[in-house]
Amino acid sequence: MNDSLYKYTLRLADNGLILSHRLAEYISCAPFLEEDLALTNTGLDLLGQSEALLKYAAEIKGGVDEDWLAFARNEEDYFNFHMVEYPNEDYGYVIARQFLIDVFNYYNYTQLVDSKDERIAAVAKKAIKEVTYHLRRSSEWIIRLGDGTEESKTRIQQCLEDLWMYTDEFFEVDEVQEELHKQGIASDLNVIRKQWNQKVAEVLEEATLTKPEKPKYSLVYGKDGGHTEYMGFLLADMQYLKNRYPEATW
Amino acid sequence: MNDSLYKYTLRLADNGLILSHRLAEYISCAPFLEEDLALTNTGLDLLGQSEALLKYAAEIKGGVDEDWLAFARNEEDYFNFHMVEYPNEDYGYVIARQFLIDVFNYYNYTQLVDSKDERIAAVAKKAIKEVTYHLRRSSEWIIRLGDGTEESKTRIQQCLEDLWMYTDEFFEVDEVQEELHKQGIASDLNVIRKQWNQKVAEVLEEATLTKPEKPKYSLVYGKDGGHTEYMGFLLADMQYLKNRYPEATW
Amino acid sequence: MAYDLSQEDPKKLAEFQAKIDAEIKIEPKDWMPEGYRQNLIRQISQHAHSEVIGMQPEGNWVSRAPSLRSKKILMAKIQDEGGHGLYLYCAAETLGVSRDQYLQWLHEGKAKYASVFNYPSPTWADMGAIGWLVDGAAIVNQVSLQRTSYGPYSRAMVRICMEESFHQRQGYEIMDRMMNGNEAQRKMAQDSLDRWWWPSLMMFGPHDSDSAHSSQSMKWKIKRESNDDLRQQFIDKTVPQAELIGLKIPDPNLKFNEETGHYETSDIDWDEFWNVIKGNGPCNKKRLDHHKKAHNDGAWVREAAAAYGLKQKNKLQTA
Amino acid sequence: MAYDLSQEDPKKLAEFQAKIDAEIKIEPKDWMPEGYRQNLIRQISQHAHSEVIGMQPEGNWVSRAPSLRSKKILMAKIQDEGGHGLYLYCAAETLGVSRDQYLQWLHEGKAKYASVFNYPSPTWADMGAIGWLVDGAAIVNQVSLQRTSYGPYSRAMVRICMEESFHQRQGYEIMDRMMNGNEAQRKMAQDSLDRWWWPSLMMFGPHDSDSAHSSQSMKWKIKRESNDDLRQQFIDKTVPQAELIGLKIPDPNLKFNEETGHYETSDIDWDEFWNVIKGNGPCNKKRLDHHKKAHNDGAWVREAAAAYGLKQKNKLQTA
Repeated sequence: MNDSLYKYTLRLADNGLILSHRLAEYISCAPFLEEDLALTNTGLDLLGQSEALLKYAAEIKGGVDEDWLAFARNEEDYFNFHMVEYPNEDYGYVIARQFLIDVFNYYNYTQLVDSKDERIAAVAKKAIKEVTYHLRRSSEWIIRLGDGTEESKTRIQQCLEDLWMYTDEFFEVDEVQEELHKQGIASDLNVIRKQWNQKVAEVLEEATLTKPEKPKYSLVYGKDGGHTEYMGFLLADMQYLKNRYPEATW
Repeated sequence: MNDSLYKYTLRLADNGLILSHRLAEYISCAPFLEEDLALTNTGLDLLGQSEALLKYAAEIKGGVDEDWLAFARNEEDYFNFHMVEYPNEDYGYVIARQFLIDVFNYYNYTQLVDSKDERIAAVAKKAIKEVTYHLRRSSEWIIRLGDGTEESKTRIQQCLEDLWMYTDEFFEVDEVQEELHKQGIASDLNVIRKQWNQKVAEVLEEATLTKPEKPKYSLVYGKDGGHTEYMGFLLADMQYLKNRYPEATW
Repeated sequence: MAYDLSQEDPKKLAEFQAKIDAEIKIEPKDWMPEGYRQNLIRQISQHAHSEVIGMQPEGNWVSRAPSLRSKKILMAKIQDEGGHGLYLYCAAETLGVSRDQYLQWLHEGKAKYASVFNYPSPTWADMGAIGWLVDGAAIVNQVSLQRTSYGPYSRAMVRICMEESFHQRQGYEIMDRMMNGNEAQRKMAQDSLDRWWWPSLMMFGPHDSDSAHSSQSMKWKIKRESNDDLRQQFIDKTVPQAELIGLKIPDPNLKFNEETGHYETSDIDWDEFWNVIKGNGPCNKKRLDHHKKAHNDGAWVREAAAAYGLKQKNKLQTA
Repeated sequence: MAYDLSQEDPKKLAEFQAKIDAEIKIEPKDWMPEGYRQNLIRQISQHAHSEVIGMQPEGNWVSRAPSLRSKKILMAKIQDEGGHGLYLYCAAETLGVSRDQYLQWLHEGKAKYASVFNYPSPTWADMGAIGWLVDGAAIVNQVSLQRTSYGPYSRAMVRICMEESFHQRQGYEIMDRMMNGNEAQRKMAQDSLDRWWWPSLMMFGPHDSDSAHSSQSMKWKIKRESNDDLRQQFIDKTVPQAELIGLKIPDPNLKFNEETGHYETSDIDWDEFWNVIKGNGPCNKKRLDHHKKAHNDGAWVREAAAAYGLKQKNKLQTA
């Protein structure tokens, strides 16, 4: 098995899988109906991207299917960013989390459209349209909340401050990333870091918000299977039926 | 197997099992350290009572042990009150839930001390000391909050209003209860209802709180395996390791 | 609350009734008796609230959906229901009442939603039962409402019916798969049918004889078929579907009447029916509290959007 | 921050040092140099905060404890730690600072807690590793502190040590059972040791050479043994325990030195050590936010208890 390609594909897949799970949990909780539908839509897009990538990872690994990967792995075998594990404390966290990820997804898929790996490139080609829309939507909301009322400015600023420490992981380059980048399969995270910083700065400026500084915060990131304490409880729900009836199909 | 005795024993056991679980979840969240320890103590008492009753139920059923009963049953095979499933929304709900249950436990165990079933009587003899203390403690808190500040009065009144609908189930008499009561094994819920109403009225009066009226609210109660939607998520956590590693011992 | 028609201008009333009898749709701008407007305000807003509150019992399982496919289908289904809610709120607003006002009435307990959603969804099989039975009953109702006399409501029904039948098939498919699964899945599916069968029959409302609104709204063709007829259609369609996949309808008196060609069932437990309608079902409080909490927690977001919108408008005007 | 002893009255300082050298306990009422008081204020409050914050990583698994027995043991253990926190807050208050003030310093980031609790507890095996290693390291430290010169702190240590050893045995038992369990349990136990080994060595603090407080507090016998000695004691005790149940210490350079009779290890990753101390560990923010939230959410309860207490007192006086 190509371990690096397997892990890299799961890193992309698990971000979509876990973030779409958080968005699914938020169904019927949004500030108004139209936004509830829009967030569910984003969740469906991410789940679709994730399913395609999980299918590919299952083929690379062999002997398992995408449902096994989605619902049966041990916690340390999931490779999503810590950011997507953060709970839906309130709408400010949901949209700030979304925005910080959307900016990354946009630049990451923009590069992956040209990935030497056709399967990843194919997913990127479909995803780029979706994440472009996601980015426009969440940027608009950051601007509305930043430049809306005193209360919304204070709250969204605090959400960005609280989530900022999770952004460092987006750009961590390790041997897996490097190896696959050299082969033209993976994206160049250093380029993306600059683009990301620039885009975020633009939006925050228009939103009249200040850009938090970025403490390096964790020793083991989700990309290497070291998760936050939120993950275990998320998996307890997500894996419940698979754990309880391992052989059943639904 | 004596179905009625099995079900009646589980009704007593599961109230302790699920309420102690909610108290365990509240560890490190109480308003101050002494109260955190006191609530954990209550949880330990209830878990101890539950374990003894689960052991007995396992013997009645045969072929299983108390851990299987605690961690492996289907949701509809748990027979606890809906009241104990209510989440720890804040301290007001935790202590109001505790008070309404403590009053019931006190009068219920007072009768069960004389149960014709020695195992149940033995549990009651041990439990009566514990639940007497629980009742004194939670009554004092209802009085402190009722007659404390304007804010605490309003909040604890609302908690009692919200939880009141769950009290009806305490006194529901069905064939199981009737059959075992006739055999001198189970308690007389009609007597307990009067004692409960009287004690609750006393405490609420001293707390300068008003007694909510009591809508009959559910069609299928926990006592018959029909649970609130909180139960599934509670079991997803509680059963996680048992579901994932069914054969493992810990 | 029947409106006193005698107050209405008899000439206009006659013209209005003529249009109804001639199957001409009544549009928002047209004249209508106050009773007609109030009847629709109550019915369309209740329908809209039902679609939105109906997102909760299914949202209860979306985080525990057992496969990627079933998770996608359930998320898309709940999203559709929210979309139906939007169509219906728009239709309801054409009667001169704002969505905020409708939501306020809901929160004050002055407006209702379909009381079938006051039952809990404790197992995954309920995602099957809700799709197959609850959406199934809703479809029978909504197909009939496609011919309702009020234009916006009728058009909303046409759009909703297209998506709704899709949901029913998905629900039935979950039950079918479970009945072909292991012992635990079959038991879970049958248990779910046992819990949802009677509540879905109750969705059609009381017998016509004791339905407060029925006769007047039949006269105004808001309602095109009686509660009992619609219920019978649903029963006749659904019983064979259950038997096809090995599910047993929880009614010992259920039998097929050769002459009438209809299934006969025991009567509904009307005590339970009125008890849940009055607010004493298992989840009445939870559903409404959840909706209120989401609405109240979101106030700061709505206010910000409004404030931002105003700033942009002012900028445009002064630019 | 070393206090300028030259400001102190030399005669009193000499008497004070003589008592220390003669192993006579210093009591709250006794004279003490300001540096001694401040040193203890920092150390005892940090110790108290650590016991309370330490409830969180274990509280993380109490709702997923896999057996009735392990759930009871874990609940009782966390309760003990809370009780230790109480002893220590009382000892710390004898230095003239209230618990509220200590909590405020914690919330403002002016006071610390043991940074080992800034590591996450992602698996049940961590309940074993935390009991066996983290409590194990704490015991080595606290046994030594039983002979600390400040009376209240020493007495608190004696009580805590009795309960703490019990916790270590429970933690080791969890690891032992898992190493005798299935493949997944063995892997989970080894993975947990791999994550907690170095953080537990870090609990003893920096090498004495670069420990800001060490020398002065040794002179005042607040601290009776050096960081490195205590660490060595812990290593020598713990390595054989690991090997006994088939666990492998995650240190390729670990070897037993026959002459010295001590195990030698690789050096600690001091970058990680200072990084986590500075606040950049995985759970620094989560632990503190959790503690602040519980404290702030409980304000209304504390205020009510105080208000009620006042009313009762007034009633007594006027009665």
